[in-house]
Amino acid sequence: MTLYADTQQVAGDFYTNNFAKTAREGSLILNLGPQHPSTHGVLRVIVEMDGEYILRAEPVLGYLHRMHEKMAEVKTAAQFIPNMGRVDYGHALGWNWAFVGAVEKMAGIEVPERAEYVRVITSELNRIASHLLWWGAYLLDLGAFTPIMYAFDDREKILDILQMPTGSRLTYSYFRIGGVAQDLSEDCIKSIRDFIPWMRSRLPMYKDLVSDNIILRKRIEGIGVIEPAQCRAYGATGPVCRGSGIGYDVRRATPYSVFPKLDFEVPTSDLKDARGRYDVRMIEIEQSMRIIEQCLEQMPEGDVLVKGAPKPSWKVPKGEAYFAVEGARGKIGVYVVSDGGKNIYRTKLRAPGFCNLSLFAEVSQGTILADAVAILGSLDLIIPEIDR
Amino acid sequence: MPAELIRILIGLVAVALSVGLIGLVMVWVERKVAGHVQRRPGPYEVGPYGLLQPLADALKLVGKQLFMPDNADPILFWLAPVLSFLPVLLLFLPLPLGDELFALDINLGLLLILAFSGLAVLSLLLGGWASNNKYGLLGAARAVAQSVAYEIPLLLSVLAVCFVAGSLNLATVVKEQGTWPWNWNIMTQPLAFLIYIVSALGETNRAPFDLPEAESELTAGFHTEYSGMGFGLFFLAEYANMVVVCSVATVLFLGGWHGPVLPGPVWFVLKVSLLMLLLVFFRWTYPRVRFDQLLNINWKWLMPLAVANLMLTAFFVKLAQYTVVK
Amino acid sequence: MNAIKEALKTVSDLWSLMVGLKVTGKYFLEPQRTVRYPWKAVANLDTYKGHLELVGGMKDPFKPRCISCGMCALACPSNCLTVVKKKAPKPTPEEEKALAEAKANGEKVRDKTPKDPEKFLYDYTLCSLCGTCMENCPAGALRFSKNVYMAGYSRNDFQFDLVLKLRESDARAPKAEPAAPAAEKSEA
Amino acid sequence: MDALFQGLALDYLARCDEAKTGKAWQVFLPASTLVKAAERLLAADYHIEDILAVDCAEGFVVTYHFDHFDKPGRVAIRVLAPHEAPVVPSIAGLFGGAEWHERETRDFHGVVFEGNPNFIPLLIDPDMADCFPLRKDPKSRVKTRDLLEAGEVVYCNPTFTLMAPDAPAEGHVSGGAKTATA
Repeated sequence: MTLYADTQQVAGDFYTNNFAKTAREGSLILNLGPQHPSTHGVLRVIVEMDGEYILRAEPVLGYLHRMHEKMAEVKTAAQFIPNMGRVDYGHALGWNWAFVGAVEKMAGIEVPERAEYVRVITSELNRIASHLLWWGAYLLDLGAFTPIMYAFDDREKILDILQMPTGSRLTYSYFRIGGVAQDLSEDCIKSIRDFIPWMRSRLPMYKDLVSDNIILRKRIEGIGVIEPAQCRAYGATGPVCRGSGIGYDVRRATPYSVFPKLDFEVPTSDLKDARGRYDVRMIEIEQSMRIIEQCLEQMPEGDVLVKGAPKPSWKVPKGEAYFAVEGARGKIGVYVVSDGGKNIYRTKLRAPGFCNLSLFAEVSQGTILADAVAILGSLDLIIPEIDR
Repeated sequence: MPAELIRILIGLVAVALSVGLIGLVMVWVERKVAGHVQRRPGPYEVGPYGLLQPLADALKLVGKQLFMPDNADPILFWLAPVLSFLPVLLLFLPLPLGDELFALDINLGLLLILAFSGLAVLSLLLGGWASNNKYGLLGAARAVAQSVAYEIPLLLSVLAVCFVAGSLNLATVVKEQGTWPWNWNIMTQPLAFLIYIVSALGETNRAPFDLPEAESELTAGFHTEYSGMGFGLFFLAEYANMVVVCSVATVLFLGGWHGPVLPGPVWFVLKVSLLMLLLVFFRWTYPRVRFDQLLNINWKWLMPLAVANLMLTAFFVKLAQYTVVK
Repeated sequence: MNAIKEALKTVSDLWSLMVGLKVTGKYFLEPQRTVRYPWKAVANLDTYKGHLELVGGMKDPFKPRCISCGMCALACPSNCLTVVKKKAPKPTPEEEKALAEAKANGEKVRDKTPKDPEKFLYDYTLCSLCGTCMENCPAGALRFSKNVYMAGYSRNDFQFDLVLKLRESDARAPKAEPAAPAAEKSEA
Repeated sequence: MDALFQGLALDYLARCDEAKTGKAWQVFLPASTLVKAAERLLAADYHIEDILAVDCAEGFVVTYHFDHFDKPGRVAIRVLAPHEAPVVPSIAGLFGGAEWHERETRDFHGVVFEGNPNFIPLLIDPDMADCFPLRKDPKSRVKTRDLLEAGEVVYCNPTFTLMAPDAPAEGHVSGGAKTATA
């Protein structure tokens, strides 16, 4: 049996060998993933364990790397939009927006106001869907099988709503440079209006079944404490940094679109642990619903795509731009530089999950395996986004 | 003597058959309940209400290739699932289903059950160890620590009932209780019942205490490398163990076959089923506890409570004796 | 005092477990939310976006509206479209004569080449259903079908000619019930 | 910003139009100053956003984006790494998150970050770790000054010609008095 690090001479690939070099005697090197129930896809974490305790952990990425940034070099700006839906299947519209917004910023395109509202509504709905997906999957990580079904029941309603304007259910490519592809139909707006009270009525059940449950509380309270300084050093954003008491939300910090006109709270938690992140996400669901309600009230009539929106032969104006939006997992940033050609010279995608995951190695040190899984889940990872 | 032997043999055959049947039915119940809790139908294609689904699954498992990983210990690897299943058969023998319906009338019935159920952990250890898998090893280590720990409060809570009944013979314990719920031991020993149920969850590795096979941490724990009938036997043993645990709870706390109107065995099966349903509901409601918490619950709560309960019971039993004598 | 508080807290903590059971118990008794798929169809298929299809013309609904301009193929991010233009029919001698005459007179000749495409090859395996082709089509000749039940045994089943497909829909139209079997049983 | 970098050897410091480019400041540094600048940013509670490289005609422009949680205003720190020997010091010791961003930049462009504690491929398969997908063909590389927004120059080192307009030797200097060229 090649269980122990000191006898482990040959077995293992590049990463394991790189990892095992400094391993101490008698510890157990364990590969969590790339196929493992708690890694949500193809994340792989190499851990060195002493019994149930984790001495050291190192995530290994790249199993889902698709080199989106290269694809951006060979496609025109408009052609790259479908890629953005595939970066993060959880909050695809956030990525849509980040890229489209960056190009609009660089080219100085003004988006019609109705389109801005449509963008806010759809991407906030998408955020709720993403949080619900996280909630269900996280509870699955913690060993509760039923919540994910309830969460999917509600998420399904959002997917149905978003299917009306976008036509897809997961990997949306709905935003266009200068607006959105289609207006929200009357039916769609009506079902959004119906959805919000329904979702509100469901939240107490979530609380009863899960949030207040003593087993869950004991599982997530006090584990994975992330200090604000760590958030800064690792660039952690979104619910991860808000769960550590930093009230940073791109929608508030550097407002874009119609967010300055909307009234919503940025929830924070001073607990700094997995519980803090859990609470923040649960409150964010409510806040997103508030935002949607206001948008439905305020939304003006008008076009949803700017006149003279880019044609296939459109040349991207010279310049550079960095545009960040608040995704479900944190700050989604897209940096574009154009030399004036059809294709963008360099596109950089800043994935929030990537930065959040880089915290994991430090946070998981010294925890027990079950906690490591709970911490990993509390970071809300979507692997395609991290690997890009 | 031969009559006794024949009785045991018939009992064994009946048990072997019924354990298989119970396993299949329980799989169906578990999946159906899980389905309805999660607001989906559960199995419904194979047979009426999907009743034949477990049978189809079992056939599939039987038909699968017996696969063993490289470098696994072949003898121990295959011994483990068999070892997990066989003792379960014995556990059913001393259980009294009705007034006269039992395979083995033995003074030490309870002791027999407790002793053989202790064997189950050995099979988990062997399975986890022999499969040459790190997850399996961790799962096996967890299984041992958990079983050893939870056996103690289980024993202590059971012992309290035996003090009251003054016998380890399960039939006697049942006879001590009456027809109506207020005549059952659960009324005199509610704490012992609670402790018993919680420890039983720990003993049978049921959620929320299913740490040896916690899939989000250890993929499948001790049975990670098992497929086909190797896995099937572990699976069957788990459900059979559940039945035993619930039956013992029925016998000790819920008045066994006692009950108004209906015949004894019906009441017995009804009570066992209700308890099983409760365990199934636990599984589909709660998150899994963490390993250190699991042991904390045991050593910090269940153990002291069980000991205190036992002392109190002993005290009252003695007191009752004195008062009766005088 | 603290001990009592602790004890009360423990009790309320344990009560949360009962609350959880109450929730699952309640839903256990409530009707299911899933659809028994092959026997019933889901309700949201009308907004589904399936593979591309050509829109028929005003006069002849089975002749594509497409004008073979190739904008869709140019705009497509994944190169899944190939438009093959029709060749001009070989002119008859009289026509040729008339053409030469017209040319000699300096008249503008109407191009006889049919606008609609010979073939409109579409590779569904590559398509990401983004809709860029539709948006860039000047003739409004493309749309998403509502064909949910697209399945095949080989990759080639997903590479097809949309012109042919449109024509086939003509042949199938009189039969009137080409829809999926699931839709029929959807009542009950 | 110029107060923050007081006393550091900068090459170029410009204020940018945040509404148009999304960043407030743009700073070019010689590689030797990078770690010191990162130290200052860390002390001023900035957080790291990302690290990227742009393959320009003069070399790889390695850009570090920093932002502030409380006082938003993106700072782009830029270091030029020549094509022949693209070596930049690592700031992973200061900003833990930089380790992965640096490894990613290595994967894509082949920029070497000296001092990164675990400098192995991150996203690209180790077997093909030397293919550097985002390196451009030399013919299609564009000059830095044609690509990047110049911004409103606060300080420019006279020897720094990267961002100077094509007509050479203009060396527009302003505010240079504040920042000593150590």
